[in-house]
Amino acid sequence: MLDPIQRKEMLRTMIKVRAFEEKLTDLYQNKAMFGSTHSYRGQEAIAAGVCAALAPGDLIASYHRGTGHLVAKGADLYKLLCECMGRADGYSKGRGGKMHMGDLSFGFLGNTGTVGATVPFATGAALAAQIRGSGEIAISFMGDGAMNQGVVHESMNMAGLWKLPVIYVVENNLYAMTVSLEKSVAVKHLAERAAGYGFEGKTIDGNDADLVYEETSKAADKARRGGGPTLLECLTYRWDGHFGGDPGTAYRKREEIEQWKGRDPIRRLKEKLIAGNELTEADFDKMSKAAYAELEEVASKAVASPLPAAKAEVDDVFARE
Amino acid sequence: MLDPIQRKEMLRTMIKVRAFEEKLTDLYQNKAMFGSTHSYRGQEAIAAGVCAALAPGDLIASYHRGTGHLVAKGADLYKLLCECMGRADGYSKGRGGKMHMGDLSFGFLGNTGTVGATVPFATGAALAAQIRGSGEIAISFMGDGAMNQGVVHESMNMAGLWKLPVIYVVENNLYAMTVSLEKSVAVKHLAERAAGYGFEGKTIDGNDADLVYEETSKAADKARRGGGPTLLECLTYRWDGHFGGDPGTAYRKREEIEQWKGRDPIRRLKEKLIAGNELTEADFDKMSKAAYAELEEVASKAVASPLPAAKAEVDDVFARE
Amino acid sequence: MEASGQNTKEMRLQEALRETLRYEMARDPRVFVMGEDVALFGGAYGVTRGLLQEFGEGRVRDTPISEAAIVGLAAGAAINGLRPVVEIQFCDLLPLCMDQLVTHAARYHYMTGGRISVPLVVRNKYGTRPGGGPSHSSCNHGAFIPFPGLKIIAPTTPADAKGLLLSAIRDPNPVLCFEGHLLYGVKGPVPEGDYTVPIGKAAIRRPGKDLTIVTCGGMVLTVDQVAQKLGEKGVAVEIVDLRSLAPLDTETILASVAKTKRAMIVDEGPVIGGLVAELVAVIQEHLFSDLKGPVARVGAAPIPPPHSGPLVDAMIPSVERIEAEALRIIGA
Amino acid sequence: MEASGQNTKEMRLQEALRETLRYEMARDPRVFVMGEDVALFGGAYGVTRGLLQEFGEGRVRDTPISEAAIVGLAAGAAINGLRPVVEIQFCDLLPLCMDQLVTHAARYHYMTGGRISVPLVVRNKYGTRPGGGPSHSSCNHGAFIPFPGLKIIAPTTPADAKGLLLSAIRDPNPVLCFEGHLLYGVKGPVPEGDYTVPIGKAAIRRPGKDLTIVTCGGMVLTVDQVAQKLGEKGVAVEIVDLRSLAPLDTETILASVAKTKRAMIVDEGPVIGGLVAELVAVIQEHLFSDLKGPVARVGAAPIPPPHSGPLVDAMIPSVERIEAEALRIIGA
Ligand SMILES: Cc1ncc(C[n+]2csc(CCOP(=O)(O)OP(=O)(O)O)c2C)c(N)n1
Ligand SMILES: Cc1ncc(C[n+]2csc(CCOP(=O)(O)OP(=O)(O)O)c2C)c(N)n1
Ligand SMILES: [Mg+2]
Ligand SMILES: [Mg+2]
Repeated sequence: MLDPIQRKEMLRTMIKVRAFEEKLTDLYQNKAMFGSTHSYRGQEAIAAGVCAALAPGDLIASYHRGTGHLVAKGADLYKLLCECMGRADGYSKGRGGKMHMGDLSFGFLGNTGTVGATVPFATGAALAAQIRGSGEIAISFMGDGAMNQGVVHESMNMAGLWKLPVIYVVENNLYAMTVSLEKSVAVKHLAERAAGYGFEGKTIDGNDADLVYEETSKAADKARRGGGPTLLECLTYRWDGHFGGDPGTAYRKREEIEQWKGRDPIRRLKEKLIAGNELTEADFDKMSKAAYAELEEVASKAVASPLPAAKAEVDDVFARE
Repeated sequence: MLDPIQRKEMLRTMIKVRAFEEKLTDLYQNKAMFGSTHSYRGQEAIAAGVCAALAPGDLIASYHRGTGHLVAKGADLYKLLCECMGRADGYSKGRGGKMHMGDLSFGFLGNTGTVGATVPFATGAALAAQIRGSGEIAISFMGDGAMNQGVVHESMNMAGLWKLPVIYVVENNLYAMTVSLEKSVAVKHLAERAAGYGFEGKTIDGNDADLVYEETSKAADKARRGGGPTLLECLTYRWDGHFGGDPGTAYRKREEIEQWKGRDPIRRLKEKLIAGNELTEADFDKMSKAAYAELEEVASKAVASPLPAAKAEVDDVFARE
Repeated sequence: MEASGQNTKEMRLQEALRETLRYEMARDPRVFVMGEDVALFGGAYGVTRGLLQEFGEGRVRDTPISEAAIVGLAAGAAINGLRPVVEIQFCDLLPLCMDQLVTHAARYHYMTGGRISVPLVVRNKYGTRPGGGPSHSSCNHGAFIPFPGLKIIAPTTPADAKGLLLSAIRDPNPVLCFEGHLLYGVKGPVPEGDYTVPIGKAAIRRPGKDLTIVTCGGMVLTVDQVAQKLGEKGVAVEIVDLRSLAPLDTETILASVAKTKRAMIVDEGPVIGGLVAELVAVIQEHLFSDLKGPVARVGAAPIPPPHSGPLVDAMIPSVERIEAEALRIIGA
Repeated sequence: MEASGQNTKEMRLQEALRETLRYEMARDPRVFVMGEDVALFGGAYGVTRGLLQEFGEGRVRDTPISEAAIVGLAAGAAINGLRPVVEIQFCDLLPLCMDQLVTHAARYHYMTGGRISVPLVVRNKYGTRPGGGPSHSSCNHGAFIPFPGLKIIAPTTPADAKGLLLSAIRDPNPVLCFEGHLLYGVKGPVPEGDYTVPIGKAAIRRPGKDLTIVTCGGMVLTVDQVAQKLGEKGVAVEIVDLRSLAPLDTETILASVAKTKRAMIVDEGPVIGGLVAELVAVIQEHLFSDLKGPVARVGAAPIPPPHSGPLVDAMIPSVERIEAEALRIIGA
């Protein structure tokens, strides 16, 4: 269990994650971005809880709904926002956009827009750690939909076979784009598949940051001790549509959306902390204001930042080293 | 349970399957073929037991170790042997060889040399049966190694999701080429993976033809009644090397090979029938002689048959219909 | 065949595709549709909207995110007598189902000695544009032509979208259909009723005597702007819209170049290898001595498709770039 | 660099590859090997034989039959600092890992703004021959050149096998290495010690003034026979062995053709699209006015690789077919 100060940090992270998503949505609606967004609102407890359990040298791989993971892992908000906006100062110099980044300086293996495609990357990074004996572990974030991609199956099998230090964090928000879980799989809990790969799978409440932290810590210890991978299926829900332009109501009932908004992961942790006399409403408001203020500042800087030059960077395709 | 006459037929099929494999090995050793063989010896109970449980309109898809399935499903031995030898009279006119054939006239969806590649074909054939309501079921034969191919995972998930009338027959002969099962998967029984797709998986003795027949019949009834797929993991062993040139001893212990030869599926059924006074040694010898004699005759005809003309058949790449 | 006196209706390319699917599904019970988000939602680009309601869950299926199995199951269903039309959400995902498509479905007819054919249509979207980025906005339509057994179409107009898709569904072979992201919304007259455009026939979009520009898909519209500007400068450009990338209509292409004696290939995709190089090779092979100069090629810069607008603009052939290149080879 | 006064040892190409892996694994602890049957068995073609015993299970791994994950995990390990060399048993299986290779590994350096690179080598065997058949004997080496971010090598001699593979392992980018099925057993002198051949440099295998034949891999040996026969007829053929398919050494190719003024491309793979078409396009682009005739291309017939001997013979360029075509364009 985290101590009060750490839990407040975790809360702060969740607020920051949400503030970032809301700012992105803003920018999208104001046509200040290229392409769209994949809002992480509603799933904040997973990114925050998982990253709170990691050591500095640990690695994460992300996916299309990835901005939350990056914020939680400690990305530079300015570089991140610039990339989302296709600016020259972005992590990828505007080449990748929000779905295509990577920077090992803060343990970020990368994300891509192809569902499931970074799962083998995280698994392979764990393989490198094992071969080298360097001790880091890798987190592979993915959506529920990724569980039906062939390469994810192949990767998990190899991870179980070789007891690789990787944790598969499946953010099950009940939908893959517009297709509901019942229309994607016939198994009740995705975590059950782990048995077929010879490692443990657990289905947990993904909106409880404390629980996500606890389970990630256990899995991380196990991985570091050579116990192999763990699959954590975190039940959650995305508050918004699949992407910026999608109201998300053509394939989801309003009641369902409201119900899940009632399970707000931020409010949950906040109330627990307040109940334990570890936080006051005032503290919370301060945290919030600070987070949103920071985003405002970063955003105004990003909005004023330059676009990349209109040139085909053919010389940057190959690494020179 | 099959009646005595049917069980004798099943035995006859197994003998025929083995006779065919031995003839192929002959021809390979006498350099009478292009390419190599993948001997099915030791696994005969699976092909014979499964096919004995099928209705005429049912379909099978096979793989590289496929000649046994074809013989059991009722392929024309001359066309089959010609194809293995790259002759013009072969099922594929010599274009495919033993790993690349297909002929719906006897319910054979086809095989290819890419591990796992026909699993979606069998699954899709079952989808067609479901959409059309035409009542046939599809058998997807595969080796244990195929269970680690992405497309097999994806296919099984869709079959479970849609309750497709398909049976996955996994011939677990403990090795994928030279890699043993323990070096390929961390799960004890491959059948356990079926749970992750929402259907039943069973691990059975694949050298017991009666049992294979029984389990296939049950699974077939279930599939016809709309109960969806079943995975039958049939434990077995290949007596010979992976392919013609491989003694199969560089990665397998001699004792292990001998042990499994002791579990000869043909002798097992034979002895059960004799014990039940449904067969005599004399009957068996007659069956054997007849089968081997037939192969001799077919082989001499195939050996004398023409090779395809040396022309690039560019006009046959596209179907004209 | 071609729209001869048929009544036409004005509609978007996206609607033309939808109408074609409706038309053929109503006519032929063997046709069914499958893909991610195609049923309840009606497809990521709305092409399959309404089909679920009209034809039911049996023939209009949402799938898990499993591209290889989507194509593989469709091939299996085709082998067993149906006529699947599957949607792959964008061409960047084709490598995920490439084995099923090029090694199995496309080779099946030949490799079974002609005993089995695989009537299968794989629809997909392509096109590099701002905001797409490295995994969502490729142009790999030209990369599939080396693989035998695959037919490839890329309609430009709503009418061709209908005619080519209808031909594709009725074709006994696997057909890969590339739909331009920016073309879905383009309107045009579409012949009603049973209208097919033969696969393997290109179209002359604009006649001209001075220079042949061979292109396809959305680039046809860009090239048309170039042709207009050049026309004003007294240069008559003939535009060949390929419509089919495999098989290629070399007859029409060569006839045009034999006349103009100058050829330029323009494509959204990379110029290296693939379609563009093939067109250059075919033309110089047959018309070397007639050509007044080398066959020019203008295409995407050899980089992954970037996210940011300015980078995309620099990657994809613009009216200006194409015009400049055209003037250069004309020697004007 | 090139073998200058280095001691050489006679060995098979297969051994040269093995020695290179041993050499670099001993020198660089980041290098490891992974693939189907590569450890205990030493590889389907014996290339990795003995590595397990010498370097242990950690760095020499047998894998399940999971091509996509083999390449994907290798890419992940490369991102995290290692230097994986994976074996894909034959090129027909590359479509199974194509997404990981071309959409992700190859684009990663560019798409991460240069922050991450993916030093990865994917070895694989190619070649159409009797008995291989439609899923086991393709020649798709030419089909990968349209994809940016991927380097591609195809050694012909044992010395090049060593020099190119060593360069590939040390290259910070993904490199696809095509090994000719029929070349594994071919012997030749191999420089000892630290010997690299730069990726992107072709080799002149035989000087000549009358005709340039550009080819690669096993076809170099076939073309050499043709050159000998033509030599006796007084036609001096210059043979350019590409060695690297991406990037292409256009400099060497163009210099040769500028001299001979006649060019012919010969390849085991399909002539349509891909490598062959690209070579034709590049040459006519730069040397149109110097050329005495169109660039000729001789390659595999556009059919799936068949199983039976006579069908294979008819598909793949033979000495006779290449010679006849050469004489035709020479006008002799
Ligand atoms: C391999 C692949 N197929 C299809 C798509 C199109 N697509 C983008 S996101 C998405 C749904 C992903 O669902 P899930 O994995 O549950 O993640 P979520 O969006 O719910 O967070 C789809 C189908 C894609 N990007 N990649
Ligand atoms: C996708 C793929 N990868 C690798 C190969 C090379 N290969 C041919 S058979 C084989 C082993 C197959 O093992 P299994 O599936 O258990 O079938 P078995 O040979 O044991 O009957 C391998 C690796 C292949 N043909 N296809
Ligand atoms: Mg989801
Ligand atoms: Mg096996």
